[in-house]
Amino acid sequence: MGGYHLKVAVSEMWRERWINLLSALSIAVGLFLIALAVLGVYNVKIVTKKLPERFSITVFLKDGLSASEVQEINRAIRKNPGVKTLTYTSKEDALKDLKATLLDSDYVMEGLEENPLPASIAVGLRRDSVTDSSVEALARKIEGLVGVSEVEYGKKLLRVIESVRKGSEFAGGFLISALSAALIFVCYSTVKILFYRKKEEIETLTLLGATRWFIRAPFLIEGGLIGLGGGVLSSLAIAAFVYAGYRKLAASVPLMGAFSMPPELLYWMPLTGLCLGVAGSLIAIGRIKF
Amino acid sequence: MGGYHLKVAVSEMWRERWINLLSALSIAVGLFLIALAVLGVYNVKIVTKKLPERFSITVFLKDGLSASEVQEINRAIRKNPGVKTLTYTSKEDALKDLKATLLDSDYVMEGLEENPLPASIAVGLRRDSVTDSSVEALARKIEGLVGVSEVEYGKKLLRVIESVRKGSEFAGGFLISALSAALIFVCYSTVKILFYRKKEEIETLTLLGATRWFIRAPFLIEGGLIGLGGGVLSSLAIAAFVYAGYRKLAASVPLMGAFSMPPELLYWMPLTGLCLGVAGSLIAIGRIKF
Amino acid sequence: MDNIMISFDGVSKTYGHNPAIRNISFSIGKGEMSFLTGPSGAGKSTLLKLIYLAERPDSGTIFLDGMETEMVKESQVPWVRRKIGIVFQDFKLLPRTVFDNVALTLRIRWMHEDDVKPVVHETLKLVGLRHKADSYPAALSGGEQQRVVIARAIVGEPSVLLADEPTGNLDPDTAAGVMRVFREINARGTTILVATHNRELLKSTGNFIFRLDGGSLTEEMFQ
Amino acid sequence: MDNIMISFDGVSKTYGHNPAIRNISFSIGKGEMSFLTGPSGAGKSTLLKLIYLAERPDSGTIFLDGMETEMVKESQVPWVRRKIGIVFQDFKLLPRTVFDNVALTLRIRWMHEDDVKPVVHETLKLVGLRHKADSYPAALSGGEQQRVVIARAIVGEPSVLLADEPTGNLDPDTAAGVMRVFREINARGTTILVATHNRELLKSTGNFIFRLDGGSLTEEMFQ
Ligand SMILES: Nc1ncnc2c1ncn2[C@@H]1O[C@H](COP(=O)(O)OP(=O)(O)OP(=O)(O)O)[C@@H](O)[C@H]1O
Ligand SMILES: Nc1ncnc2c1ncn2[C@@H]1O[C@H](COP(=O)(O)OP(=O)(O)OP(=O)(O)O)[C@@H](O)[C@H]1O
Ligand SMILES: [Mg+2]
Ligand SMILES: [Mg+2]
Repeated sequence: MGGYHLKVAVSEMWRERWINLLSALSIAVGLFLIALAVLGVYNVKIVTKKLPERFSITVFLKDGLSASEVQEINRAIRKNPGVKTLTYTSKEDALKDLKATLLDSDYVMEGLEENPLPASIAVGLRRDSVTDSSVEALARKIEGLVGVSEVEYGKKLLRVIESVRKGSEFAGGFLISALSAALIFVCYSTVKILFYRKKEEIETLTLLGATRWFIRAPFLIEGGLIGLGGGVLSSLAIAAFVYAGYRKLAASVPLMGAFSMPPELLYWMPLTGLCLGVAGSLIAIGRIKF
Repeated sequence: MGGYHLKVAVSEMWRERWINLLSALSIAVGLFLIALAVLGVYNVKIVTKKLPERFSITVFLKDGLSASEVQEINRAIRKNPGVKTLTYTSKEDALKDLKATLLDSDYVMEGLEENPLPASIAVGLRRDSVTDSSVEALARKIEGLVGVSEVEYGKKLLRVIESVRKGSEFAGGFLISALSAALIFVCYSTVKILFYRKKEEIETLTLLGATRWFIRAPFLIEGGLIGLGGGVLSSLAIAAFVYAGYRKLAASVPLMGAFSMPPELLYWMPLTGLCLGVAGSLIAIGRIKF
Repeated sequence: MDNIMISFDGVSKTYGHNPAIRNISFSIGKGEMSFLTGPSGAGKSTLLKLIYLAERPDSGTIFLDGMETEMVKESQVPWVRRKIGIVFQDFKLLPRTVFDNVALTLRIRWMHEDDVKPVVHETLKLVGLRHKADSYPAALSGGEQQRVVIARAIVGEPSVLLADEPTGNLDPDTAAGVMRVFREINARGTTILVATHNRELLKSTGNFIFRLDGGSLTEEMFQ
Repeated sequence: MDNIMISFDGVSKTYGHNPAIRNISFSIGKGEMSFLTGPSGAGKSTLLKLIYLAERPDSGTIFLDGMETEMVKESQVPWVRRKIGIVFQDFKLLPRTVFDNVALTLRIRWMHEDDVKPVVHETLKLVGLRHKADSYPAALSGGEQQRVVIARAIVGEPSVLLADEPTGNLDPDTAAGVMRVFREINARGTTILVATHNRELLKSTGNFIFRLDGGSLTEEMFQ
């Protein structure tokens, strides 16, 4: 596979530039969509990890606990991994909060003899430990502590977040594997078409005593270059999409403000294209007898 | 364009079946993605139209209105288009609701001398009239009525729904137009490649005295058939996706329960493919001199 | 001028810097049969290409059946070509069956399919290939391919037949057979110009022979 | 057997139901120059294809330089073919420059690029095409193309040269020049087999002439 083969591959690619452009574009579109899927999954993960930062478990305490008993509960909760912050609200503070919420209507409570509200501890959670099951387990554990009357947490919200994350991972994975298979097929059929188109030339070469790999080398190079070209094109497209088109989209959809892109994507795509191209060529070469 | 040309087109397509398959598949993938985009926009519209069913404007009334004054307000609101239901809640009912909400803690209010809560009317809205601006206009209008103290509506929720709808329409429109252009390009280059591959044959035909359209007819037929084939393939893919793959997705993402598909899509896609194929062929034919 | 079919008047044709035809003048009468000879690369094929409008002269004028070829409109070219039967030096057979290759000439003129069949088979019989009608060119011997090209050129009963080295792949007996066919067609009024190296063909008497060398007409003789 | 280069022993080859070679036996000694003749479709090209392993016989055995061709492993075929120079009847030129077409024979053998150039130019000069080195086959006359094929066949100094109708597109003088080259190569030890209709080539004396008809060897003469 010396310079001679490279020269042949390049000049043949130029002669067949239309079909090669079509193939490279097919691959570029495929890689672009894969990249979009990767970006989607990536961003859903980021968003769903940010959301639980504001998410907490509220622990309601029984009435009449001493300060040291509250301390004890505090300590027991803090021992759990995933617990980040603990905020204690006394019975009195709870009442003040309720009064502030009722605003002008606070005379509603003027006749109260006893404060009916319980003291509580708000438990802030570390992002990475917030999953459907782990939060539920933590809540049960805290419920079992002496002095705790009730535990409340956003069970439903958590379920929704979890299902969005799972759904995006499932859909993304499905898309990515389907598209990868489609791309290998594109490279495969591109090279196979090249083979068929050059059937006569290949026949002539074999009659002149060329070995298999002498004939195959330019096809491998061509397949690789087409894949690489497709990858570079899709990198450019993604860059253009993220840095230009995306702003317009974000302007009309405020939800997308948190969108971001791992820069590695830009050089992973040409590499992936190259590999897909070579893989497709190898399959095509291996399957064609001559 | 008699049977002879159809025969030639079909036999040539068979000879070039690999490149034709590749083109048809490119078109199928493109149409499939377009269909997905259409489905996405369609479903977002359905969902955002369903959500506002539960959405209403709450009108708080001034204290001390007579029954006929309330009737008057009722009538004035009902006159507006888009208003579907009106539900009146008296001061007494409001207090009962609050007490029910406080549950065991209802002794909080035992000392109350006067009921501090206002009477209200919940205004249910017709789906189709719920847009950001129309609801705001309606709210302002109601606010101006005699006897109304305050109007409350889910301004923020409405904004989010609106922006999701707009965003999906924008992204869908962007995707659909980009993909349509890509598909015409695919047909165009497919036919152009066919032309280049058959350059010698075409040359021979012209030397034998064939007219332009005698030579072009098989290419038009071929382009149309390839587009049609791509359309049929994508129809099958969408049907498979909706009736089989979608269930798995829905099972893991409860949000997607409401998903549905207009059945017209299944025959619009082959038609679209056919038109794209013929369009691409016509462009390719028109631009190539021979 | 009425009885002149082909006439060149000071015609030159250069490919890039490479002159293929230099200031050539001659004329061929209607119903005549003439030969064109000369060494490899002398410009014989180029001269024929100028007649069937595949190349345009750089200077000079060419008349075909009373029309100046430079005046023929692009859209009229197919109709002019339908009057000409061509035996290409490089065959130019399409990858279809022998029958379809020969039938092409007729189908291009929208002849009805029912009429195509007997005419094609008749012509294939004339070149001895009736039994190869369903073969593809790739499965024919060199000489068989050449005879398919000849059949395709004559099947439409053209008023002019241009044959470029029509016997290069034929043995002397088969070549003589082809020449007999040409003479028959010629007798029915077709003007024929044959470019050839085959001395045996040239020996057959009673025809004009044009001799090209390096793009110039060096000899014009009547044998 | 040591001095036999090509030998056929009861060889037959049928395409479908169409027998192309029927029970043929003959042998050609090392360093000999022989001719193969016979009418169109007699089986000449098929016989040559059997020698260069493009077709396999249905029955009988073929020996090439002492090897039985049926015994040659698939992976060994390229090395066998590198010993053979072939002038194809249908040229089989690649759409590359004349230089690249001729150089191919050497590049396939991994000859160093520095050595390729002088050898190719030398050979092109031998067939009178030194000035066409950078042209593409499509821009050559029929005879020029044929000489490129001849150059490609002899540039590798093969031990066997198989030429299928090598002068079909050449004028008598150029054809005589090519035959002179063949004789030179033959004098240096290359075994040569030429399939041809050209009676003038056959007239040159001192060679074996095999005559095929309908796939059978009908005559074998020494002139
Ligand atoms: N398309 C082309 N571009 C450039 N040069 C050309 C082209 N076609 C022919 N030539 C050159 O023009 C000259 C005349 O070519 P032409 O084919 O007319 O020769 P010819 O007399 O038919 O020869 P032959 O007997 O070998 O077929 C040759 O030198 C050839 O190389
Ligand atoms: N690939 C093939 N498939 C089927 N039949 C074939 C094939 N190749 C050749 N033939 C037939 O075999 C017979 C011998 O062909 P071959 O090419 O050997 O003839 P030839 O002696 O070289 O003729 P010519 O002088 O015309 O080149 C012919 O009738 C031909 O039609
Ligand atoms: Mg010529
Ligand atoms: Mg032959």
